[in-house]
Amino acid sequence: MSVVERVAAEALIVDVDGFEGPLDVLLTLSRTQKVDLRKISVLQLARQYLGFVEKAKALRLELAADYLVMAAWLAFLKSRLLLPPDPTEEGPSGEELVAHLAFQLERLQAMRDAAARLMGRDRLGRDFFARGQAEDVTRIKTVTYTATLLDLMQGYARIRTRDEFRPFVMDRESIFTMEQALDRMRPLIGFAGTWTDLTSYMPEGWHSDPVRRRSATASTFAASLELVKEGHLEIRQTDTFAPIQLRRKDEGS
Amino acid sequence: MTEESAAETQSESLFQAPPMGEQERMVEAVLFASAEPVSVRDLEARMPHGCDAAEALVRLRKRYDGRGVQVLKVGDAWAIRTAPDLGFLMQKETVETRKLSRAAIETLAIIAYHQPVTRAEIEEIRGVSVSRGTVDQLLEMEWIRFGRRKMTPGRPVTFVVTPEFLDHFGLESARDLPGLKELRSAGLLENRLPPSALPTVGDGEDDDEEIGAGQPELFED
Amino acid sequence: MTEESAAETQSESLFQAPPMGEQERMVEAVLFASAEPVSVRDLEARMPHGCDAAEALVRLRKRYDGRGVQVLKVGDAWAIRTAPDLGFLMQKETVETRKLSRAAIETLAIIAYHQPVTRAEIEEIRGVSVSRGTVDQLLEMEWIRFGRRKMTPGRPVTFVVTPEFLDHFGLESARDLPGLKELRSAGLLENRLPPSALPTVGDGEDDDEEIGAGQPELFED
Repeated sequence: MSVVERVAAEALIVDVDGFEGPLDVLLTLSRTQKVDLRKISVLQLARQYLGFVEKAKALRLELAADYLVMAAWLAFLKSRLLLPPDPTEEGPSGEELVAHLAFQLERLQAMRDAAARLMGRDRLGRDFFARGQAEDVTRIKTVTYTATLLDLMQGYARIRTRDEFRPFVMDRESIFTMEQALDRMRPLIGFAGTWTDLTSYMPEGWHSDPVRRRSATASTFAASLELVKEGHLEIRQTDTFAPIQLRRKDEGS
Repeated sequence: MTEESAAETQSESLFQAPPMGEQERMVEAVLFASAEPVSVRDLEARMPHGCDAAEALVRLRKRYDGRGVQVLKVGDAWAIRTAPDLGFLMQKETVETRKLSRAAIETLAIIAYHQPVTRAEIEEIRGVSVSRGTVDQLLEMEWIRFGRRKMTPGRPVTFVVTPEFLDHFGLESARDLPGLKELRSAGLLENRLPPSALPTVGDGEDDDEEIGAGQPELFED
Repeated sequence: MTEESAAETQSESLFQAPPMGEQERMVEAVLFASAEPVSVRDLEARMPHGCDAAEALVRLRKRYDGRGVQVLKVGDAWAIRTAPDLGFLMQKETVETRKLSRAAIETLAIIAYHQPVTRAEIEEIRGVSVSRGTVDQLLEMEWIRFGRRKMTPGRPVTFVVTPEFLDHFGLESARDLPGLKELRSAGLLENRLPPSALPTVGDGEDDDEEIGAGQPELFED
């Protein structure tokens, strides 16, 4: 290792935290060769890098695993390049590996240059500016209501025949009201000394059909809240979607 | 003296104000980017030394004459604003059609069938009170209007349906509304009898029928 | 036939679009009023029926050529922005952008020039793993977003730059990135696979860098 190289390697080590991985170190080292990246001596670069790793070890600096993997690989590449090719060996040739490493370095350098050009562009909010006093689009929503003659007649029929007839459009057989739930629960809650699942208060025959089950669950829950509000009941749920449990609230407690 | 005046000229040219065209560009950019109107003084504080913001404003204002935006004086300051005739572009109108609520339909039906009818009468027929919002909505839609006051104690106002109502429902007059018998024969009413007694909840599968009867009020608005 | 065409002409004249000068004013007003770029489609949705916003934009852009504000194309949309040479007047409006780390800047450039690009490809180019914080920061700034998954094993997600990115850097499209053509012709934007013996990122112990494989789906659009 030449003096220049050693000085360079030491400078690198001081700044080892500032590197963005082994490729970054290689790119920095390659600059000491002062040649076009395509003409770089990979052999020399491998030596420089290994020197850098050695030096770091000597200084007891911890290098991340990535750096050591790269060192091992460069050592392998170095031996590949120095020894005459073994025709029986499989895999890419030393030249192919060198070409790809050179490509990687050149590409990384190109991306860095591109990044610098990008960041150096005129930028919104720094060099050029958007409208300071934007005018919002005001949304005007007009709601028009509509009804048909049929709606009207059915409505009237519903009122006039409420005591006699049931208008056939009213399909409410799958609705369990909160009043019904309250009526059902009031006599039962006296027995709920321990925490009991809400679903056990649901009426018979309302479990299987999903529409009816939904209605009954909602009304039973609403009725429970009402009873809690009235101070007859305590309610709890241990977690989101966990079963809801009820317990009688002892008077005066 | 000569030396001094020479120095003055030099410093003047050094700090010479940009040409008026440039000053106009500057004022344009500042008025555009500023979050609030900018006064002439503030403009000149931002612009290079020696600028005449007032003059640049006059020119800029002329340039925007008749354009989609205008340079306007707001109090003591200046701003760029949308031309008044293009204000419609800053609005987005959406029309949403909703079905009239059940309470409104029932109220409307009672008015149509019983007009002129007072609020108390409507409430008596419906069996529930009529909310002010419902009546207001129907008034606003111009489907009902106030009729003559009843000659009864308190002289209550009455409601009647409007020509707009007849027009919407395709009726010649409110008398053309079908009667109960016709409704029944048209199949709008079912002759099913309501359950004789209020069933107890949880009797099992028979509790299907009882709900229609006293129910609707729950859904009142 | 004659009747039909007569009817057509009539309906055409009924819904005739305003003259181009008016359309230009409208586009001008809408673009001035908005801080964000506005798409041609949005412009036409706001303008009267039959308008040709694209044509009006071409004219408007020409009109503002060399002025203090400019009409810029940003992706599929258009915006008015102050001329960059007048930025010095806008100290008051300057927004302090968060300083980006070197890793973030490089990652951003790689995404812009290589898009759509996977995390593995970014790591291959930089020779180091991409930290989650870096990607999160760029996502949060809305300069990048998730693109389509690659049709390669594992169907990895990709990253692309956003219209906000283009707006911020004053680019009409990602094709206008500086030096893009040169980089492409130099083969530096190719996704050349490494010969099998080369070490790849992630061989090491970089544990905190590993991004939950299933995570990106969360952000899928």
